Amino acid sequence: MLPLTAFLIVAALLFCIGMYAVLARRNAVAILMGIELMLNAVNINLVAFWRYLTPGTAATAEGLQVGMAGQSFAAFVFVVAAAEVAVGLALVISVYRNRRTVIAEDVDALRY
Amino acid sequence: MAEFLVSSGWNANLAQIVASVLGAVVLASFGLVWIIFSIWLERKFAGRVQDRLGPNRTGPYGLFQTFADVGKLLIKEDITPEGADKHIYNFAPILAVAGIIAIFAVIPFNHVWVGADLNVGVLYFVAVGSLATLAILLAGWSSNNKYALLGAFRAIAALVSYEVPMMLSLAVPVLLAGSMSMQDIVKGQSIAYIFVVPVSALIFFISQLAEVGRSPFDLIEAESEIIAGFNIEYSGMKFAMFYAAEFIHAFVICVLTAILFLGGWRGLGAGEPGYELFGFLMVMMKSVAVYALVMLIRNTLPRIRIDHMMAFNWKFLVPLSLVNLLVVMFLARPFVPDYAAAEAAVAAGGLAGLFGSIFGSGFIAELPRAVVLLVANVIMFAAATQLLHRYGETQRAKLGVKDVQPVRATAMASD
Amino acid sequence: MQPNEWLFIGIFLIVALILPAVPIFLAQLLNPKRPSKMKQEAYECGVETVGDAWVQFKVQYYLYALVFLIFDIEMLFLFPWAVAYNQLGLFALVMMAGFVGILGIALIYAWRKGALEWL
Amino acid sequence: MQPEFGQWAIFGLFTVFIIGGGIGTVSSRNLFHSALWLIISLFGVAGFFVLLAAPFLAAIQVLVYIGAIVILIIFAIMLTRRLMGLREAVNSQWLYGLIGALITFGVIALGLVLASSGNTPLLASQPLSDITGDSLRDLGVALVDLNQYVLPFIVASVLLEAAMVGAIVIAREDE
Repeated sequence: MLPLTAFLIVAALLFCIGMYAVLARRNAVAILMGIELMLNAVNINLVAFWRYLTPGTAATAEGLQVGMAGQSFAAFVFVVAAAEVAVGLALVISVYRNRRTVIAEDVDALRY
Repeated sequence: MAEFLVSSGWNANLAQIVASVLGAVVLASFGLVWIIFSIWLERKFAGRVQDRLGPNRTGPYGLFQTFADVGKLLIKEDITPEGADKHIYNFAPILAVAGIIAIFAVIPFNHVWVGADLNVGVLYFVAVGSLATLAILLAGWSSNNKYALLGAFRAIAALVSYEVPMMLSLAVPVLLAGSMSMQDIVKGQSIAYIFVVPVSALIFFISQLAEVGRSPFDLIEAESEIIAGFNIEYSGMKFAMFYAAEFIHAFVICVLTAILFLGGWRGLGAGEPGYELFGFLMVMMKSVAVYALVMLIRNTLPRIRIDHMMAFNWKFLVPLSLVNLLVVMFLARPFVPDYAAAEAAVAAGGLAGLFGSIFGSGFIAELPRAVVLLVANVIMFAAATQLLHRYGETQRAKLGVKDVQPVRATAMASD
Repeated sequence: MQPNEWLFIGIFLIVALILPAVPIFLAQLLNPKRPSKMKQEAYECGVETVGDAWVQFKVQYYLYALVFLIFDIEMLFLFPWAVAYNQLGLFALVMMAGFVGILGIALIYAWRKGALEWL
Repeated sequence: MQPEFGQWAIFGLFTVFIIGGGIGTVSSRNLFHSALWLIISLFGVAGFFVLLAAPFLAAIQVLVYIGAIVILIIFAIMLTRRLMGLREAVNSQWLYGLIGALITFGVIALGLVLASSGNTPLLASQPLSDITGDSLRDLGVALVDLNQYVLPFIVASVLLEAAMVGAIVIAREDE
């Protein structure tokens, strides 16, 4: 079986790539894509920890039951990612319509 | 297969891989070879519907027409438009076909012939189907053509919309069988689900028809409106690949309908151990029957407008499938079939024993649930059609059309 | 997990990608290649192309994809729930009905706001 | 052929997908290409989920991310396209960003390596438990179980509704 560390290192690398995109890209859509990468890295971690560190199986009436914390958390991360990207892109479209720009640092006024 | 290789001295893992590769090639080729036949079938059928003969020159009954077409396509010049994104442009038709063929991997042809009986089989084919959607997007974007891009966008908007009622109605057989594995869904159908939840089956069929882009939803290739759509810049074999993808997809939806709602390989004793081939024939017969329906619809119904198509989806199919899901959800729970009890009842004899010996104990176990759900479905169906009828009348009144009687078969006959 | 089944899926995906590439490759070998400037222009029914292919799209496309995304996420909860259906009690049923109901309300809102109209 | 080797090979393949796709995403000037690289990266993550015995999440990953989120992103790219010529893709602080990201990775990687080496490693190299039951069914039960995740589940549905309503209000044209 593969060691847990291998998965975690790949996830860390993916997280940092996403972080670079968030810090360095100018286009707001590209920044959102970076955030998606970061959320995916989180998901890898959650599922990897679930697979390796789930504390055993509990015998219940229906048979063996595996703790579902990791997978459930990953599911909620999916929800958050979807909500974030839906609203984020709507904001980008709205800003584009009003200001004719999608460059994140051009949108620096608190009001317009 | 793998056992045979191991017994002849191969490494177990290597044997496993070789067996998988061979199985994959056979299964995938089956899909591709089937197109050749289905294109011929489709043309013959269209010919009959339109009072023509269809292809009849090459070979007996024109059977070799498709081979001639393939030969022609092979020597067609393949034009890549200027400014196209070459790699993506070349990759899109491959992905279009691959995304559809990949569905074959989870289709159970009988109780042993299945590529991979995944425990997420149902989701797998929806997910893989979304790769085909992606192929349309790639083709439209990489062609560097306004019409291609426009066509791709409206195609995707339509495909994506119809995926919603498709998945909502798909949840119903999953819920009844208590599993997402295709094999388990077939095994749960002692009574085919079309007799249990006909509304779900109908929604699934309609939305799958839209996914394929078959008439009356063939706006993806609306020649008269947007000069073909996303594949406008494609020519030669690459264009043929999009076409092939459509044909396989049209057949795949029939197979899926047959498996999820018509009982798959079950029926008439098929699928019992020892009758594997009969089970396979059963799936194919059911699929071809559905395919005949698809062809009939294609050749008789006119294309509907895109705004009507979207409105039909979002304002009728999606609410209906939500209501359908809620109804099934609450009605099915008290009647979860108890197979063990039914078997005991059949063994005990009496009336249950009599019916059980005719239809099998699974039938007895599923009967109460089937009756309840069928009644609910009939009521829902009646209400939905009544709603549509009312809507049609108000729309006609709005347009000022007064005395339009629906065209009836009897009126046609009396002319 | 059934590792062998997923191995098969992986192999099958690769085969599914290779198979359609074969006829395209064959056609590449056999077909004539006489490119010309006229031939490679974007096809717009014979009219000269104006501007590049990037036309401005309506926001309507985005709204459809948005509603689809929300319903797609619903499947994430609906399918495991459907698999476990036979073991669930009334409470779980009511919870899922509430979930579906809330999304139904969202759909009605989108309908009222005209997000579902094709303009 | 050893099974160990096979696993590492598959792991390596998906790692190449994830990391290559990620680098492509952040480095492409053309946003459409960025989105396509993102698809490759997300596909690799789906492969990881299969390796980690969570095939349901893998299917959902393909369905939701590739089938919906990326399509949403591409639609947004098309909608906001007119003024994005081939200007610089990165801002003036990209170097700081790069250094920051590299340092973060260095720290995490160092921590992971330290945690997994030594006599009593914190991070196990073997799974504690084999997945024997149907983890999918357990997930379905867990999500609507009063003692487990029913509250987040309902909150998630409210969040989704809020996101949908908000996005429609923000993105609609005639305001």
